[in-house]
Amino acid sequence: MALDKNQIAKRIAKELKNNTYVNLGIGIPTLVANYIPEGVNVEFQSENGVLGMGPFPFEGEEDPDMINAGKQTITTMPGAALFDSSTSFAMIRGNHVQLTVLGAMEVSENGDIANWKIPGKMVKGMGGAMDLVASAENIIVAMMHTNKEGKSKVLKKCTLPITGVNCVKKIVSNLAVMDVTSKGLVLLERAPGVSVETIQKYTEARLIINQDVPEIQI
Amino acid sequence: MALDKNQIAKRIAKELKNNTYVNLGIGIPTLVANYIPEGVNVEFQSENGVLGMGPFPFEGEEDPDMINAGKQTITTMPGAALFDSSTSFAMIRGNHVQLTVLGAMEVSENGDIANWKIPGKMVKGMGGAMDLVASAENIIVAMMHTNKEGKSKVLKKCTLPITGVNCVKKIVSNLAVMDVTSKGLVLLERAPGVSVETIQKYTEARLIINQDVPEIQI
Amino acid sequence: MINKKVKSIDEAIEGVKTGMTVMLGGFGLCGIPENCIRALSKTKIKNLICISNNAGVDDFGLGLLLQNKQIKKMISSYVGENKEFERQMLNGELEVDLIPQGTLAEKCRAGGAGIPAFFTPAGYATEIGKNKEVREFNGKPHILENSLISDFAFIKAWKGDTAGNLIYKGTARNFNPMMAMAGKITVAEVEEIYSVGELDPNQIHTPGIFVQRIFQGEKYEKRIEQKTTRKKI
Amino acid sequence: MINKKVKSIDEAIEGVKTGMTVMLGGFGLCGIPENCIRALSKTKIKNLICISNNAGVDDFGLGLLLQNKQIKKMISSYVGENKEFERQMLNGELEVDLIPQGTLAEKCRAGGAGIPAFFTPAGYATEIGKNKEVREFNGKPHILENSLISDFAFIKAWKGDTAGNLIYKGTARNFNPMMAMAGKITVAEVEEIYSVGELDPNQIHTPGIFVQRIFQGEKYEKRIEQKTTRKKI
Repeated sequence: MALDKNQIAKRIAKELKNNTYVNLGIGIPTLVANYIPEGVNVEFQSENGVLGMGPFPFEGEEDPDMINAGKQTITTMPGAALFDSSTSFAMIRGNHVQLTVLGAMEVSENGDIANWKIPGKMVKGMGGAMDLVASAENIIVAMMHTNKEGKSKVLKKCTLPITGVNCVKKIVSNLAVMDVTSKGLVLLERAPGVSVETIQKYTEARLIINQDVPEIQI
Repeated sequence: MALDKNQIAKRIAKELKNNTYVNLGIGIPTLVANYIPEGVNVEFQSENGVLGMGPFPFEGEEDPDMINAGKQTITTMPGAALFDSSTSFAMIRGNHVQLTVLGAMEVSENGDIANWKIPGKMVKGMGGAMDLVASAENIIVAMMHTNKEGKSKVLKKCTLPITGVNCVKKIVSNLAVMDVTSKGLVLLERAPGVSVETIQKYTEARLIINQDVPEIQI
Repeated sequence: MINKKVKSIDEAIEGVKTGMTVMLGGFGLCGIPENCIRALSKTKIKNLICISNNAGVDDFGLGLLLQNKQIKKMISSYVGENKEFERQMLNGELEVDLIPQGTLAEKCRAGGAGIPAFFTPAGYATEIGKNKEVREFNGKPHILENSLISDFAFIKAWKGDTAGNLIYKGTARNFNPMMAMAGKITVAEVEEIYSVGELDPNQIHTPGIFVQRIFQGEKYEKRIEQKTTRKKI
Repeated sequence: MINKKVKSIDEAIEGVKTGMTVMLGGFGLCGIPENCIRALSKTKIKNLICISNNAGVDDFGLGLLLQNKQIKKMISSYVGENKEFERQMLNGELEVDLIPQGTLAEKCRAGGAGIPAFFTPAGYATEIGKNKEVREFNGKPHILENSLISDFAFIKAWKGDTAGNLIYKGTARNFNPMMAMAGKITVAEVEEIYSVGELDPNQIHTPGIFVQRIFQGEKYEKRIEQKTTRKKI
């Protein structure tokens, strides 16, 4: 059974390391904040200028001057800090944020990512994605394994205009967990009940299988 | 009669324009703050991180956390702002400070300035001088016309290692006021009782005399 | 202190001319100079090149200038929450220059700080890096980006004093401080204006030297784009 | 929140090794990390490359490390208020790299911000510009400067919380914020330490992400270099 979006987020949450700073992109990545493992202390950075983001505000307590990069109203945790956009990207570009979780339209087996533009369609822009993927030391992509037409989004080579090259370290999809290595994509885990063969069928890129592939534990 | 240091400062103070930001160097330039003409509103920037510098503190009220670039204890005026060194030099490099007054060891007729290093002697460093001279739109040099051996410090070409090129706009010395123009040094004013010939005698650079040269009014 | 306070919104936007390049602070609709945008939308000024992280929504923020076709070109990192924007862009009526958000922020800061160009890894090997100089530092390729300045910068702060010192609130700070630095004429609108000496010099976000005009704005709407809440338990 | 508070000064300087590059905040003796310098002076660590705007005086600040001959090289903008410094330099025992103050500040900020190099006009056509790339922007020549990072950055703030957020006081801010950004390990000593939630998030000068260790310093001497006063009338 393929994972749903919350399960993808939950699996990614297991990658959170204690005492680290994390930037979560829009969509599935945002959900990761709901599944922080017990005893793991992480601080969320949002590129519009906040460190120590907390949960959404209670109904009626929204502050229009307090939003995240997805333009959602937020709160801050005790010990938070607010700053301008250049300082925010100094944190990102300067490698002070330890983990970035992003959505993607396509990922290639060498870790290229495409998530900002579909030729022929209205282009909304890259926002902070290009800065994030160009600098982050650890990037996990959260995505559906295939697009709406059932075609693989995990490719030998990206077909869409790319956001960054050789940057993705791990992919967590509804079907599998994969590591991007210098040799290619290593299949680490598979969704419960989904066979290695099925995953390879929906994956255009070649999957390296080093050992028995366990099911994802959620 | 040659001007003394305070008179040089007083003459330079006449160059202060209303509603401008000014950076004063160490030595004679610092004295300029004592002679701000009535009705002229200027705000002093010090490159270690303060805008709106005020007078020295009263005896016993010195704050070790409040100094100027000369490491002297200072006060701030109402409306002052404090900031870090990179912001401070953003103001300087980004041309937000309208006037810089500096001391010099040598100035050349094309506006080069040397004020940081004497070969063979202990070199203390350029501090912020190179940033100031490289960026300031209006630089006035306050200096003695000659060195201790009586030799001209206003030269055809600097002999000492330079701090910056083509940057000085005006020189106010104990003997004269000179403008640096594309054609060379124009003698504008002379110290009371000092003749044009005497000034030229103590000036290695060629002085352009466009008209009758009035005495400096202090 | 130099008094930067202007008497009216007309005085605040005086000198803005057709064809000029203007920066506008804000992220989405958060921290945008509402009063200045409203005032500009009432003028005949056209063909503006607008540098702003986003382009507003149809009936608010920069959307107001788009509706009037006052904008010739947008320089942004993320746009198109806005139907009129989309229409004008697809019709070729509006030019759009997309820049990675961190690069955009740094371009403004650099412009204001007298740094004409800098190297950044963002955009390397993408469309953004096309025709830009590439250089490796520590084994990693970077591209050379030029800085940005503008004829006018319109920014929004929370508190300000008549000397132009500014304090922002929350995430409404965003691009405002860098754009304040990069405007040849920077116009700051604030929610609360104070006399000099009322703000703590130690807590100023934007020193007054970067601000040429300041005024207290009216009727801040502060629209929320994505109202997200949780239930009280 | 991530707790950065260390239990002792030993823990604060743990890992500093002979030959490392360390940044030290401060301008003259204003805003220097007194406790860290004192602690380093009691170790056997040698051959340090110190990046600091100044080099202290004979018996205070970096002078303490100079006296012990712990410094191999100084990277500064202004030095030599210090006899031992002069002696070591003239004897060739101490290397000195002089950098324009604004360039030094920007090099640290750039290093911390992941900008490997930038153009500045400062130092063009001087000794500082020798062997550096020159390029014209807007008709004005600029030189290319590389950024700086360090193994450790020792900085001093006024207030801090256990998450590493810092607030500086007066002109004691100076180089501290940029060096905080540029240290692989940044150690902040503060006069007053608070629990998380006690400092206003809107008024933080250095966000905690840039700080790896924090502690409350002892016995701040805060020596004044040039006591200048006026008489009460």
